[in-house]
Amino acid sequence: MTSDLATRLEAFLFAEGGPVSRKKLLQLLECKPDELAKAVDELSNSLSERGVALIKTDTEVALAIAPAVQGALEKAFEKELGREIGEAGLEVLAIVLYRGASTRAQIDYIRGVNSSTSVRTLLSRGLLERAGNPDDAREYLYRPTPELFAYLGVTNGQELPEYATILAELASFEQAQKASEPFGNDGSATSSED
Amino acid sequence: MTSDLATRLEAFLFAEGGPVSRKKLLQLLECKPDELAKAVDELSNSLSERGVALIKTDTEVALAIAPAVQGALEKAFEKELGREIGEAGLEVLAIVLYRGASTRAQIDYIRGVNSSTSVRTLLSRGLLERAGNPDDAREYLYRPTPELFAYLGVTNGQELPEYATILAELASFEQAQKASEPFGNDGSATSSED
Amino acid sequence: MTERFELATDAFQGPLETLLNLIEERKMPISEVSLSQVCNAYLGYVEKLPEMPLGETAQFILVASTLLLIKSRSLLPTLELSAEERESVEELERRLSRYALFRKAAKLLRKEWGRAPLFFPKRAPARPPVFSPAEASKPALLAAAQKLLNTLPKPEALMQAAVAPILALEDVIVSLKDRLSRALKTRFSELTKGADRESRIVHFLAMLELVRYGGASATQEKLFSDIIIELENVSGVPKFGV
Repeated sequence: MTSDLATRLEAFLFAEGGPVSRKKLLQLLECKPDELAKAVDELSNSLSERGVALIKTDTEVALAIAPAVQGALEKAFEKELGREIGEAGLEVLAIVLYRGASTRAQIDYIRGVNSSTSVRTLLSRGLLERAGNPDDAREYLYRPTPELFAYLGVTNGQELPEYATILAELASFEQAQKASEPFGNDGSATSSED
Repeated sequence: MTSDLATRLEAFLFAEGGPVSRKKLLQLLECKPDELAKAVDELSNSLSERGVALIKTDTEVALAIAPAVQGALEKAFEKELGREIGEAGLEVLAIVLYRGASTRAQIDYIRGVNSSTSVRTLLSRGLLERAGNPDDAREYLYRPTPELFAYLGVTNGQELPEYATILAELASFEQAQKASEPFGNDGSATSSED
Repeated sequence: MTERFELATDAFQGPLETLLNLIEERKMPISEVSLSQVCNAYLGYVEKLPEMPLGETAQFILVASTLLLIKSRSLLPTLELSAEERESVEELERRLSRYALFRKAAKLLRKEWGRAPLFFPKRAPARPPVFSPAEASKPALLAAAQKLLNTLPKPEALMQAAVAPILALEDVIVSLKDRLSRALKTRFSELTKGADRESRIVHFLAMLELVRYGGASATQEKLFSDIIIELENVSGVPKFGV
């Protein structure tokens, strides 16, 4: 038994059959962002231990099939799952997953190497997506997609392995950061832009 | 909280997104007819007062939008059709019009963002249609509907304004990306033309 | 130590990765001590770098210059670093630690990859389409196409502007050696007249390398005074990092 909003949310997500942006859900449900967030949490909780799970990123929400049931289902995903993912690609994914949406300059700086090819490959595989950067219109932000969460079998970022530990360690570096690094308001970095 | 069989039943029904014959379910779930009947009832009960309901006939079972929220859903969808397509939707349309039939992966790659929401909206607006019928939703080809061509007053994409220029620029982008892939630091060299 | 590192053409290894591999190979923590110990191995790697974009080479050289700064401090304990130099050392340590953290995270993700994936439905329940073109029109679609084309990533913007002035360490060693062999004795201030910080560092490091391999000797009367460099062994250009 869930609230009316959560019930309608479930129906919309089911009807759409894939990731739906929070923006569109706000329109469809005619509610406010905080109400949506509450309904998403409510639905997510009510779905625990069921055959269906709710995946959420900062911008999108989707219903997906829980890991408990696989076997025959894997066929549909076989192709993507059978595909190799390189070290570089995984590093880029780790950055946007644990650190959050990041610019190319930030990714490059963290890895110490130009990551444009990895980023493009990940974009084309639907594991990363571009978003406008509210701080700097000249640069894109790259962030994880619901599909990426799905491959990793997590429904949200907090379920990533050692999330809290890694986040805490990360925070200690970001605190020590200097203005010279590409993390301030000034997006211009040591390395190239796209 | 439902039994293991009911959980798996829900997952399969959800994965199919449409009616599934009881015969196929017996195979998928590897159970006996009376066990299936019990699981169907159990799932049906657990879904009462939710956004999704279970529909059953003698031969088929399906998940569907719950009757209680159907009206609200239809109204919201209708309202959506009355709204503007928006920038994202126009971009997707422009891609399939100028570039020709494209997969979700190709559309996503050019746009750099996940286009699933836009594609679905355009499908329900009757502006895009699917061609081909593979299992993987990312591999459908999407193309403009005849109605859209008629509405735009063209018989095909080539009659669109600045067709040649735009097609050439799009092609050179895709080619340049592909050419740079082999140097990728991300193990997977292919640029995912799925 | 030669030929130990191979650069796979399809798996380009950046300076941080190179450095981290060297440190982890030796099972050392990231610290000034370990950085100073892997300095030679790193330089050896840089020497063998294949042709690559200038921007990438510059990243290697920048890291090399910081590394040599660390090394020089371990060789010359009296050497005082400026605030700026101090910062570049700290920054390198911080970047390495952060990179190591993400590498660890990537390994964790590898284990999870496709292990217990969630699946999306094969198809959405059919919704009968209702033709609703709204604002779709030829001009609107043309505008959308043009806007989209404008946002496509352009071919890699050349980074030459930003990194052009940086001198390759090896070149500096050769030219330093050359100057010394003609003058036999010179002042550091003369060598670096008009040079910016980066190339002063590279010159300094080149000098240290020459000293280390017995190609030259350096004397400094007192802290912060000019350094006098003398050529010692005229034959044979010293090879660093071997």
